[in-house]
Amino acid sequence: MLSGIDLRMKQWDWDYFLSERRKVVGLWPTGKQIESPDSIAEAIAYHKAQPAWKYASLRNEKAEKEGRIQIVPQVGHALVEQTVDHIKHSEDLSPDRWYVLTDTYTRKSEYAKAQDAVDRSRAKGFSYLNGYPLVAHGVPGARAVNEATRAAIGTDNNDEDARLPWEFALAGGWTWGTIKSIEELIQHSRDYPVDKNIHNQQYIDRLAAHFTENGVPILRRASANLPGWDSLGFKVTVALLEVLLSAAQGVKWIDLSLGIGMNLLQDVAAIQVLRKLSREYLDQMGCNDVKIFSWTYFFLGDWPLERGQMSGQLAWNAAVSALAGCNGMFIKSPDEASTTPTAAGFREGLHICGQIVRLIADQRLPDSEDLSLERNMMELEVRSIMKRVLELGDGDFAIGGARAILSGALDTMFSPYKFLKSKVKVVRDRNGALRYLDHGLMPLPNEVIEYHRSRIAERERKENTTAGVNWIIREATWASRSLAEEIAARE
Amino acid sequence: MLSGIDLRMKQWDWDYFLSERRKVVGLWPTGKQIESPDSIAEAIAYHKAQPAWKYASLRNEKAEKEGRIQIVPQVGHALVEQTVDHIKHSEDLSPDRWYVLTDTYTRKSEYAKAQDAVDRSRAKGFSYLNGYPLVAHGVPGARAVNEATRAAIGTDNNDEDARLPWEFALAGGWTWGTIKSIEELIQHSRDYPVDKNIHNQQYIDRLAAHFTENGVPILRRASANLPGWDSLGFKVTVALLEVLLSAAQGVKWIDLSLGIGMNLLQDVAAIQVLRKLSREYLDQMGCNDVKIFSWTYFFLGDWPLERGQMSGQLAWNAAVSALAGCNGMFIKSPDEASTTPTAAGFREGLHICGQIVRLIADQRLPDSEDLSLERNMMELEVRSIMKRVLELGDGDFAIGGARAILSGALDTMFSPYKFLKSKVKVVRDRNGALRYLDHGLMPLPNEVIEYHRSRIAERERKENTTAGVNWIIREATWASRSLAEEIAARE
Amino acid sequence: MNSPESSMKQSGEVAAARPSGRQPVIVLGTIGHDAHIVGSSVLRFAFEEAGFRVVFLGAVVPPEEFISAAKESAADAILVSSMYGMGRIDCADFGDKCKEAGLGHVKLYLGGILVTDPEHWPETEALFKGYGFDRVYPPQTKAETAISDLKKDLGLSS
Amino acid sequence: MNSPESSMKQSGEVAAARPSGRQPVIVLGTIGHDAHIVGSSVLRFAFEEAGFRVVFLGAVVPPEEFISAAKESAADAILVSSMYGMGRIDCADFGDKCKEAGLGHVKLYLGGILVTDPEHWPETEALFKGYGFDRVYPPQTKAETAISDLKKDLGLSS
Ligand code: B12
Ligand code: B12
Repeated sequence: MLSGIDLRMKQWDWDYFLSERRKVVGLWPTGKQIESPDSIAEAIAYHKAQPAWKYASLRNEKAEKEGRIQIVPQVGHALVEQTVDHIKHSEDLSPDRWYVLTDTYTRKSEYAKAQDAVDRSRAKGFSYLNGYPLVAHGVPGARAVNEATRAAIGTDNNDEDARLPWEFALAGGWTWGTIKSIEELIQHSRDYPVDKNIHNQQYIDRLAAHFTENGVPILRRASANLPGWDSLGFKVTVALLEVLLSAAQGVKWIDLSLGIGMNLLQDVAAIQVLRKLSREYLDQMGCNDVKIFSWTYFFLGDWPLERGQMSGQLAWNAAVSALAGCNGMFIKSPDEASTTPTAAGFREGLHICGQIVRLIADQRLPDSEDLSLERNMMELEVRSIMKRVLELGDGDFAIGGARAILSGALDTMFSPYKFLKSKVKVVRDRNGALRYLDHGLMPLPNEVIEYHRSRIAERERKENTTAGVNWIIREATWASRSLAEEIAARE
Repeated sequence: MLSGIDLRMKQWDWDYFLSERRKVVGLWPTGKQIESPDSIAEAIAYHKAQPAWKYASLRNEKAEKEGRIQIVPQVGHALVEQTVDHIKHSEDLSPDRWYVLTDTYTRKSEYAKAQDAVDRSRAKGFSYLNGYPLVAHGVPGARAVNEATRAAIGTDNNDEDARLPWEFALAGGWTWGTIKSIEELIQHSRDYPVDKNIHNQQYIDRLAAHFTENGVPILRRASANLPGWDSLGFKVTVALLEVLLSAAQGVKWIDLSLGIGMNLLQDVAAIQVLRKLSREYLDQMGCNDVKIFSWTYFFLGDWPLERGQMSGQLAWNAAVSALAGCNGMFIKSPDEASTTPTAAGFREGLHICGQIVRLIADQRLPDSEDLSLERNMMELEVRSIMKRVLELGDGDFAIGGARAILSGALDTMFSPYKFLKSKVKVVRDRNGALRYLDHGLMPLPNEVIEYHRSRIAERERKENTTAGVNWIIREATWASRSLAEEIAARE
Repeated sequence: MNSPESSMKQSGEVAAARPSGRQPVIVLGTIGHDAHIVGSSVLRFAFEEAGFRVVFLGAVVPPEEFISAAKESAADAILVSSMYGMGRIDCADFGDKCKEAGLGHVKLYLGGILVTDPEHWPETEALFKGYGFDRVYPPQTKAETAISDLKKDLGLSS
Repeated sequence: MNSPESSMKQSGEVAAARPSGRQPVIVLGTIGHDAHIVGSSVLRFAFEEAGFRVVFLGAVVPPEEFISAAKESAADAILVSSMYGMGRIDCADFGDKCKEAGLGHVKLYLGGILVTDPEHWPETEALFKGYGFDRVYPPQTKAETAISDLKKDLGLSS
């Protein structure tokens, strides 16, 4: 659905931003803390007083120079104290950043409900929320979380309208956060207008760019946090579009992060293609000064309940990330399949992944024919979709992106979004790489379609079955099934 | 040291074997159970009544056909019941084999002390021994262990004289076990004669071959269970020699197992080189009918105490094994750094490694220039040492192998064996691959020496230090150091 | 397995009515703001295969929509999925709402990842049973379990 | 770090005597049938660097050899490593043997992986202290810890 607002991929006027901002800070009473026109300058001053290691952007640059791989755990509970305790529990393991997830009410702009859940959490002594209510706790809360650690704090609040939470994040000294201009609705929404969502993200980009212009290098993370069953080429395209949209607002530091699919070669290919094409498209836009970094986000699919299996899966995600030579990884914890992650859980996650990083160190997956074939196919795929997006947008990626989502040029299997075609079907091949069984209306070159088909056919021959929805359903629990039960069923 | 016995790489006369056997069964009272000349035929009959899945050899063949990677945990406590309980605890996870470690007294032929410790263990209710006393519990014990599981049971008893324990293993229906004709003294001995040790292993090979000739396909595992800090080329050479010595006695089923060094490329190269050269040398010997399988043995170096780090390291070892496409892996447990593995520990190890195998499935490290360079260098190294061994043995690998150990043609860093030169120094390069800093008296081609040097030089440049004993000492605890302490020291 | 050609998120075609008796009907979806649609999709296919008619509401479904869909379809059961941890709030009065809407006879099943903090399962189960659910399932319950329970509860098997 | 050119398993060269006072001497090795030599090798280099004279016996060392080496070298301390789990048996009368040999004044340290079954550390420590060791260390104790303890025990630092 489109709301029909005027959407273009060009930098907002600062005055337009400020006029929008006046509406945003009025969305909830804590907005008063930042409603004065001076509040932005005050926030910039707070940032400037922070040491270099509080900046995710500068950490990226330093780690890249040192060839060190960064590790980022996640956190987010209803109360500031709970969130701070969780962070402190792993401070000695020195994660590079903390990734603060906000709760669902804050994500859905239901700030009153979030406040109510905070009150109940305080009364009951546990967390009623699945994340940190950034708006409810306002600037003091955000600063308290920020000052609890040497790590760079960032936010993942990115549902339909994440403008107010982002105001608090930046006012609180947080130096980075996620972009979800294209993917957001596909992930979390039922019927929000897609142009409005992109517009909301432009607001955040513009704000981040303003900080950056004023000497505070804010980093935006193009996430492609899409489900682990999605095609990698699709994810790369989504991330690439998000990179361009942010850069157009003046954002200068961007993480290219990619949700792992768990086939080593395909994941490495995707990371390489995303980096190559991001650089190319950015340069073409004249954004040679935008700095990009490669990151992974651990598999967003089914995780096993059994702790040993879980450890194995965490380690494999870390190994793929390290062998890909990325700058960092957003990890998960052994609690992934059962609860909102605990402090102890993330400590264990940091140990598992930290050991993998230590052991792999400078080892990289060497280039090979197989890898280059995978990369070439994905590059063809992404270029072809990007071309269609541009056509759909009459030369503009913003409105083109919006229309691509609605027309099926960008499409995927599992989504709550009513206006997505959801005609695509993706299955795993015999190596676990993700392949289009049905590419729906996505404009893929024939060569790519054939390539995917041939890989599916290999598995069909090996297993002597026919690919279909039954594969998809089975693969939905492929990684999480209990090994013991699987063995019992086999025997 | 040499005892001067007549040692040749040719198959023993069965009569000679039987004359030796009369001495062996007299080494300890339980030997009475098998002293009758009919006992071998009776054991063969017991074996023949077993289903195919009790044979490690046939499991290998089946798994290779199915492209399935086997997983083998370890076990061994003072009492039969303890050992059986441990095995049963993971029966639902269906390991392919169990690897039964015997205790040190049994390994050292101190059967009286082993019996005493069994009595004390029974009295106190825990295990006084670091393994299963195969001789003390005799045939009934071995059969009870064997019948407790669907897995194929095998033994790792291989110290200086493992002849009597092996008699019980085979009489008990165990279908496989380790060869350590070359490496044994380097690993565990202070001053045993090297020719006698090889002679003892020939006894075992001859016995296994006899079973095989009579329709019971016993599998021998060429282990190269050498420390994780050793050169991979050295390990490959040791394993290759052991393969040839066993084949010469008539053994037909052999695992080529290799202790992982934890650099993916180097480990994969080593596995490939070992397989290629084993086939080549076996065929040259006319042993085209000897079947070989590739296996890994998890890193025999320092393991971390911290459980998360431990899980990560287990997973990485499993990942290397799976990416190498080997037929199976001998795993470790999260207890590795702290105690004799517990039943719960190995259950967790099976889960961690089983999940890795599931996720990696058919994924393999593709061939590449880097991999082929590593492989070529290693092949040059192994061929060159093998040539020297043959020269030293005047055309015979048995006596040549013995002399190679004494003359420094086969040499390594850390060994209790007094007569080993121990002039070699091995360090890790910047990728964690193992490189000769000093190759001592080993006959390496110049090209290989230069290759190793250049890789060391890369790390020297990167770290701005000079390679030396200080590197070796630091690397002795490289993998096991606490991440938290390491970070504290860095900051 | 029947493999509907429809998209993965809309309701599938009605499976052929079973020879004897009325085909049992379930309403299925993920409640509240919860966007997790994969688990419910798995359930949907499994229930269809087991002979149920499934009214699949997808994800991000307000409680009211479950109720109206159940009324319209004369459903035998409502299966609610809650994955994102806010079930404690989303489901608090679901049973009452159903009763008010005259759906007291409809079986109410709930599954997913119901709470945010690690909790002893019997406590979680009791909490949600208190909210009016007939059966409450821990994380990663298999579709088969719910199918066999529902057949029992509807008197379709013993 | 001094890097002896000797092989990794034989005893290193005597480090230059410290300017003031007699250079402290330790005897070091892995006891019984225990073949694990890496840990003791690490200790050896660290103690040499810290200014000790180290009589390094390697691995697979009978208790008697520790004692005779300590006598010969007039050692200040004997450091025993036991990794393979048989320490309970190998070390049972080590303290007594040392006393009998007139080495009652020599500090006895023990470290490694002392028991086969998981055990509460204080129990393990008490067990081996009962066997006559002055200090008993849990798995993966760092050389620095033992060096600083020994300096204290020998009155070389406070
Ligand atoms: C994939 C995923 C996502 C995807 C969803 C994509 C999509 N289109 O569905 C995306 C990225 C969008 C996402 C977003 C979020 N997620 Co999420 N997500 C997951 C993940 C990794 C897998 C879920 C999944 O699909 N599993 C595969 C399916 C087949 O299994 P299943 O859902 O468990 O369903 C099976 C059974 O449980 C059962 N079942 C399910 N429901 C019911 C109901 C009944 C009646 C019965 C009988 C059975 C039953 O049937 C299925 C078949 O066996 C889980 C963690 C995990 N479990 O591994 C987290 C997880 C569910 N997510 C979580 C959270 C917090 C979020 C976010 C708030 C934050 C974020 N991470 O961005 C947002 C929330 C969005 C929103 N508004 O809901 C948390 C919830 C924590 C909690 N309960 O306290 C989890 C547990 C991760 C974690 N530990 O932090 N997520
Ligand atoms: C490498 C290794 C081997 C190699 C040894 C090679 C060699 N030349 O030394 C080989 C393959 C030969 C081997 C053989 C065996 N091993 Co082994 N081995 C290991 C392993 C994996 C690493 C040990 C090591 O070298 N670590 C690195 C060094 C630097 O660390 P460290 O030894 O812990 O020493 C440090 C500290 O502990 C401390 N320290 C040590 N001693 C002392 C003493 C004092 C006074 C002080 C202050 C400090 C101190 O100083 C060091 C520096 O910090 C361990 C498991 C682990 N820990 O990860 C198993 C382990 C020690 N082995 C074990 C066993 C059972 C065996 C075998 C019986 C069976 C087998 N696996 O084949 C044989 C026994 C042989 C024999 N007769 O002793 C068990 C012992 C179980 C127990 N205690 O109950 C272990 C724990 C593995 C396990 N969990 O099963 N092993």
